[in-house]
Amino acid sequence: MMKAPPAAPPLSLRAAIVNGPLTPQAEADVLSLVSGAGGSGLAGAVLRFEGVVRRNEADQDRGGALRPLAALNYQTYDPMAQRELESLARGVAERHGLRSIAALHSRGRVRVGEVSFVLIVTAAHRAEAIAGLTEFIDQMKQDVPIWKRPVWA
Amino acid sequence: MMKAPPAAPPLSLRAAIVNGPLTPQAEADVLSLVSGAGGSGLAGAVLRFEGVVRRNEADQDRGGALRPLAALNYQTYDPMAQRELESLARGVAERHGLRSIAALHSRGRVRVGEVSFVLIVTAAHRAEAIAGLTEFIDQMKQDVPIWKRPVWA
Amino acid sequence: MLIFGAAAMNTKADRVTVAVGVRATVRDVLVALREQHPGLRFALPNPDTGRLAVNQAFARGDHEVKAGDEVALITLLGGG
Amino acid sequence: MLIFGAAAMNTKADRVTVAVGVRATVRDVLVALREQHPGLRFALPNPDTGRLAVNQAFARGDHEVKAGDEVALITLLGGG
Repeated sequence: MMKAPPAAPPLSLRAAIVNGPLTPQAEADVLSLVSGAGGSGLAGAVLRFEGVVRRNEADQDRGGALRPLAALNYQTYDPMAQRELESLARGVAERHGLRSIAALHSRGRVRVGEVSFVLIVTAAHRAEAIAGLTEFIDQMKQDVPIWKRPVWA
Repeated sequence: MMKAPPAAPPLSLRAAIVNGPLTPQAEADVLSLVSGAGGSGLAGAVLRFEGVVRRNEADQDRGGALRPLAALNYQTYDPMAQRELESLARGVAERHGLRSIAALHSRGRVRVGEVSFVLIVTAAHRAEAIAGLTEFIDQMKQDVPIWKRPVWA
Repeated sequence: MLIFGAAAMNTKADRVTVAVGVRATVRDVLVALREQHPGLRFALPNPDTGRLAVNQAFARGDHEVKAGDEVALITLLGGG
Repeated sequence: MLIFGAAAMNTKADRVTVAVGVRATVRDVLVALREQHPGLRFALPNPDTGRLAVNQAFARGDHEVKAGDEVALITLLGGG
């Protein structure tokens, strides 16, 4: 008789595009995943990246010179953007053996100092978490149809 | 007359060793730094690493076989551990041009699934944040006098 | 065809019309787009490196576009 | 000398006494520790790679230890 393989650990994937800046409340509405993943003792590493709208942005119409910003207006191609986020999360989780990925991205206006992107990955060890997070962000900027339009100050 | 250099951005460094597991409350008591750093729009990247006690640990007395754990008991050499954390934070922040580093580590018993280590770095861009976070953790495991003693389940 | 980001801002429109023959491929559409909409060339320096989504999925250069397909120009992205 | 971690657990003590001559260096102390406390050799396979903190700071091998100094054996660490 063959031995049954060990029960596959549950892989948790969440991806969402939400209107406006990402607040702790908006995040909590979408996720309950981090505390769960940590609390079980299966994930030894929880890594969270937050992208914040910076106060200056290169202005392509002025040769790329930095210019003060009031906000960014994120335009998303729906529902493709959501689907690409999900498929990216699945691919990165599999390639790096992660336990979970949650990705949230803003749609619409996000002011300077506000959060437009949150990525949380959990893994057994930090090396996988760091590699997975890095690949997710690099790949998102290639493949997830989201554009930013500057709102100058 | 020489031009005055641009005002140096305030570099925020925090390092603390606290008794028991790191809870959101314990963290909030020590830090108010992340929201501050984000809100200004100077830091575009906020990266947060959380180390969680895993449910299994290699038992050196049994040839390194994995063994179920109840908790880890962190022993710190005080006050050297605190000083080494601070000096590491300063060095990493300077080498990577970070805007802030906050590091919290537990002392004493932390049960499986609880958090024993939190590191938060902020930087203008994600590359510096990721590189700084990685170097901090690698170096901490070399140079900060903290030991863990397993409490087996 | 749907356009986004800087392409849409510069054109002051969120879609443009591109005339192509029957059995046109994604690559044919990109060449025609560049010819028929010079104002979009800044976003599409070379048709070979341009990307289209057809029916909300990235499509290869040899993919054949059919009547009624939703076609979108995926210029340089800015997420994160 | 202060000891920590697995060294302290195995020895069932948080300090050990090491006898050294006057003007002993950090390296002399590590050699003497290995000879006088065989139970600690597992934590100190080679005196050349062992580290001591003297008065709460890492000290180099040629650092001279004085009477009254707080000396600690910094074995393999486990933070994080």
